[in-house]
Parts: sequence; structure tokens; C-alpha cells
Amino acid sequence: MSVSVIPESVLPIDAVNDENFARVYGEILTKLPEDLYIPPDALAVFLDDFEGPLDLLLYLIRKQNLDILNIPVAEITRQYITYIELMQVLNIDLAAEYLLMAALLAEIKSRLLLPKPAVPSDEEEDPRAELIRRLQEYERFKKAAEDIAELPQEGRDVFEAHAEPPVRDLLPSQPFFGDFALLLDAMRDVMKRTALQQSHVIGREGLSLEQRLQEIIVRLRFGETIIFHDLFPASEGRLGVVVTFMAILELLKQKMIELLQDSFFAPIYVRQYLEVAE
Amino acid sequence: MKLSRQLVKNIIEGAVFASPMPLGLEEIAVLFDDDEKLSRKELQSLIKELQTEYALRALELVEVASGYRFQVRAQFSPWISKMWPEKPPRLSRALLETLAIIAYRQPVTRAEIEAIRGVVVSTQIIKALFDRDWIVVVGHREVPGRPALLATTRLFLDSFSLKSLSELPPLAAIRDLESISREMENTTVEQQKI
Amino acid sequence: MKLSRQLVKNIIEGAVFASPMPLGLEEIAVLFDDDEKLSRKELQSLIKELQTEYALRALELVEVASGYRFQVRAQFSPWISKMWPEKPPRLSRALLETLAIIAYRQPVTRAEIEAIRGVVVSTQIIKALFDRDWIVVVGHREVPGRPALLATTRLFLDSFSLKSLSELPPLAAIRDLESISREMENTTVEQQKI
Repeated sequence: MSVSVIPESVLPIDAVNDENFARVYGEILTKLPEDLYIPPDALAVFLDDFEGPLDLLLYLIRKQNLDILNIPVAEITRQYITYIELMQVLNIDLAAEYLLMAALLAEIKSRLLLPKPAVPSDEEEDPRAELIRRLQEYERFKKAAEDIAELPQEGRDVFEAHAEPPVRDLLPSQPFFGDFALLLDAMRDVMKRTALQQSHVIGREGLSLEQRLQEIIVRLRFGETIIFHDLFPASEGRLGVVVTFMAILELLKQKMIELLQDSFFAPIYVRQYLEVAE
Repeated sequence: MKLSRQLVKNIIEGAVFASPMPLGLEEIAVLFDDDEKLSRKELQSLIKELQTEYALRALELVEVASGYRFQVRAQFSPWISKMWPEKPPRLSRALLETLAIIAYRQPVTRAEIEAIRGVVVSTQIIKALFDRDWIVVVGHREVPGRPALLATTRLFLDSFSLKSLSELPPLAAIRDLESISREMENTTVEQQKI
Repeated sequence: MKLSRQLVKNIIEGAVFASPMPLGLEEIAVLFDDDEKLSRKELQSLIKELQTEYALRALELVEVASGYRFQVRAQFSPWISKMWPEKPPRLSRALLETLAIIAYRQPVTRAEIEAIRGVVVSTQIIKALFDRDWIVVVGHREVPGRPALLATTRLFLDSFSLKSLSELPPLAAIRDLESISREMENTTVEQQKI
């Protein structure tokens, strides 16, 4: 049970135990005895501490160190009903279950007051039996709930430890079609390297785009994977690079080849386009 | 090709850490190709070795319902919990009682929970339990209205560091009605001071 | 009370592992009470020790843009990646291009991206980038319609294991493209006829 905000001394139950007050039981309460004064707000909070009529009953029983199996129904009923009446006097909204329980208690009490038959028949059950069964059943789950609350709880007592999957798994490991930034970076390297060869004479004849397309396809026809840079013959200089680059763009566009790269700065590979489900 | 013990151990370690959920033995086993396959026993023995290797670290490798996970040792919680400025909301008694009834009595309908608790179970509570993925609907009771049958999930067990439902704290024994009636016969109405 | 070096190291270790995001030095520092406080330098030296201790493990303690995180070493990827039966969400070419343009040209409007790519940028792509928290709106361009200005996030850097934008291939590459395409335009007509 959660901690009540009401000091023990002002609990209405203590007041109810007063014999004088017992006489008002059953009558309509218009005025509370002075020693019974409880701030209305506090009473509402107090009621919030109970999970229902069974919980309130358990409280009344436990408070007097009584065994559930042997509830003094009359006494408990008197306390319970006094409690309920207090609530009503104070205009506190009571769940219907509380009133239902009051009726049930009153019924049990009246049945117990009936004279017992001289020879008790087997079928006749103690009127309290059902209530006792319910109280016991409720109490064990109330205890179970407390036990569960004590278990180490994730996010409160237990914190899971995780690590990021390997970087490769975060990046597109599948082929992708020309991430421009990556492609350009690779191009820049190629340009830099070919710049050193600039002084060579460019043989125009060898630089047909058509021919370059064919050459690349031929080089990749058996499914080899070739490093991107290797497609650029350094001897052809800048123009050769441009023609080869255009050929690559064209082949990419036609989905005849694909480029692969595991991460930034990793080598880019070129291979025949493999059909993969998008 | 048979992988070295050390490599396999590293793979298990990495996989358990990288997995967003606890990792079961079967899930660990599928990481290896046919020619690298290991028996359950071998995997378990390697996991044991890993547990020993982490003895002096801030973490422990534990088994919960859905498998193995690493978690920060409880003694460091006071500091670790400061990473979250708002404390996790306390579980209300109403929620805990409802959860306890579902856990111990599953599968169970909402009406059955209400019968035990003696009050209406609020929709918010049921919703909160679903939101945490602690409970699921496992079927319907074949009575008028076909009410949903509720049961707890693996995630519920994981969240409370339990391997199985049998690890739940035992439910208090109930004294049977026979003995109740016997005891009551000894108690006369007069003794109760009615 | 001054905490022992070992305890502080354990707390850092546990915190980095428990945090869902990379953990910065400032965030680590706040885990300690005033009387337990450590200097940045002390923290960094303990992190270095931790990095050494993990040298032989399957994980490494790495620093990314928003802080420290543990990461499974790349060499175990062939096995670990099998945990995700569907390959990690595949990034489409259109998405990567859009992302690259935002990364290089930020802050940039959608219309500007479209101008560069020459095609309409689909709403799905922008949404996917937002969903991954790789981009954010950092303001609005003061032109009719006040279009949103998009920029990349720290998470984008983390996801690509970059410490800062400066680690991206330099912008010079883009200028190169411009000169290349100019050159190509000059060459094409002539060459195509060959």
C-alpha cells in the first residue's frame, strides 16, 4: 500500500472505535463529533490509498490484528459503514463498489443474527465464507503485486548495455547507383593523378565513347569486380578520363554496371549490374 | 572451416551487444554458416567463458526470457539513472495488481480481473500494459461477448529480469474453504459479540 | 567523497553502454555529484584506459560527433549482419543524392536540391531523411513561400561515423564536376561523331 499522507492520529477509524460514536451508526449523520474532524481533502486522499472495498476491508481487519478466517462481521461492518457514511456526509464521490460491499456486509450480518437451526444442515454454508474467500484471493494478489514491484525493473534498476552494430552494417552494403558525392570524390582523385600525365599527346582515334562503353562491358563481362580507378587508363590524359567517366555514367544510367563502396574513402568498385529486388 | 574459439566468442559478444533485444541461443546459432556450426553445448560453454571475462567489468551477461543480454551491474544504477532526468513513472498499485493477476492467472479476462480485485479495471491501466508490450490478447473466452483473454509477454519477463513465469515470486497459499468452515464451526456466533 | 578511479571508470563504461545515444564528456560529467566531480582531463584519461582495456574485445570505444559510443568491430560484420535478415534499410540512390546535396550545400531548400538534381525530390525521401533524424529544418529562406532550409544533424554524422562535416569529401569535388561537365559539353558533340 502506498504511504498515506494522513497521520495515524487523525485516521477516522480511530474515531470510529470510540464507543460513543458507535451509537450514531445507522442514523443520518448531520454533524460529526468534534474529535472526528478530518479535513475533507485528507479523507479523499485517504480513500485514494485503497484499491477498492476489498482493500479497505483488509485494512480494517489487519489494523485490528484479526484473522481473515475469523472476521467479526458485526464489528467490521459497523466500521466499514461508518466509513462510507462519513464519505457521503463529506460529499466524496464513492465508487459504486463501495456501496455494494456495504450492502453485502449488512446482509451477512443479518444472516448471522438469525438463530442457527438445532441440527445444522450440510448445505448451509457460513454466510461469511464467500467474503472470506474473496478477501483471501484479493490479498494474495495484493501481495504478489508488491513482490513484482520489488523485482529489479528495467529502466529503474536494470539498464541494458548495447553497442552499435559494425559500421559496415549501417552503410548501404548493397550496391547503390552512384552516390554523387562519393563518385565525385573518386573522380577528383583520378583527375589529380591524370594531371601528371597531361603533357602526353592525346590520341584522338582511341577515344570514342561507343568504343569505351564496349571496352568496359567486355572487362566486366565475367562478373569481375574492378577498382573504379583502374578503368581510367592514365596514358589517355584528361580527355580520356572524361570519356571514360561519361561512359561510366551512361552505363550506370542504363543499369549495365553498378558501383559499390563500403564507406567513405573506401575504394569504389565497379561490376556488372546484378538484378536485386529493390 | 572451423572457426577459432576466440573468434566465435567475439562474434557472440558482438552480436549480443548489437542486438536491440536479448539474443536466444537459436538466434546466435544462425549467425554461423553450415561449416562453422556449433552445438548448443559449445555455445553455452563459450557464453559461460564470456560471463567470467566480464566479472570485473561494469557489465554482466545475463539470461532472461528471450535470451542473453548485457546489462549494467546494479551497483552502478545510482549514477547511470542520472542520465534520465525524469525518473521512470512509478507503477501504480492498480496497475501492479492487474499485472499480477494476469501473470499468475493467465489467460484471464478483464471481468475475471475485476472479480478478484473487487473494482472496475480502468481502460487506462489495460492500455498502459499493452503500450509497454507486457500483455497481449491470446484468444477469446467462448462466452457471450467473447471477451479477450489476456496473457503476459516475453517482454514482461525480460523487463523484470525473469527467465520464465516459474521464476515469479510464489503466490501465497490460500487456505481452503474446508478448513475455513471447520474453523468457523468452532467459533460461535455468540463469541463474535454480535 | 572522492570516488575511486576504478569506480569512476566503471560508471563511465556503464553509462556509455546504457545510453541510447553517443555520450559526450559533459553528459558523463553530470553523472557525478559535486563532491565527486572530475575534470575533463581526468575523464578523458579514464576513457583512454577503457579504450585500451577493450583492445582485445569484440568492441571498441569510439568517439563520434556527439560523443563516445561502443561499437562492434567491423571485422565481425559478416556474422553480425546476419542478425538482420533483411539487409539494413537500403538507401536509394535518390535518397543518397539528396542527402549528399544537403550535407554539402546546407542550409538548402528543397527547390535548390531539385535544381541541382534536375528532378523533383519526392516527399517520401525528405520524410525518410527526417525519420532517420539525419536532417532538420534550421530556418526559412526569406523569399516568397518562405521555404524551409534543411541541414544535416549530428545523428547523420554519427550514422556515417564522421566526427564533423569537414570529414566529408571536400566541396572542391563539386567545383570539379562543374568544370568536368563543361569540358564534357565541349567534348561530347565532337567525340560522339567519332
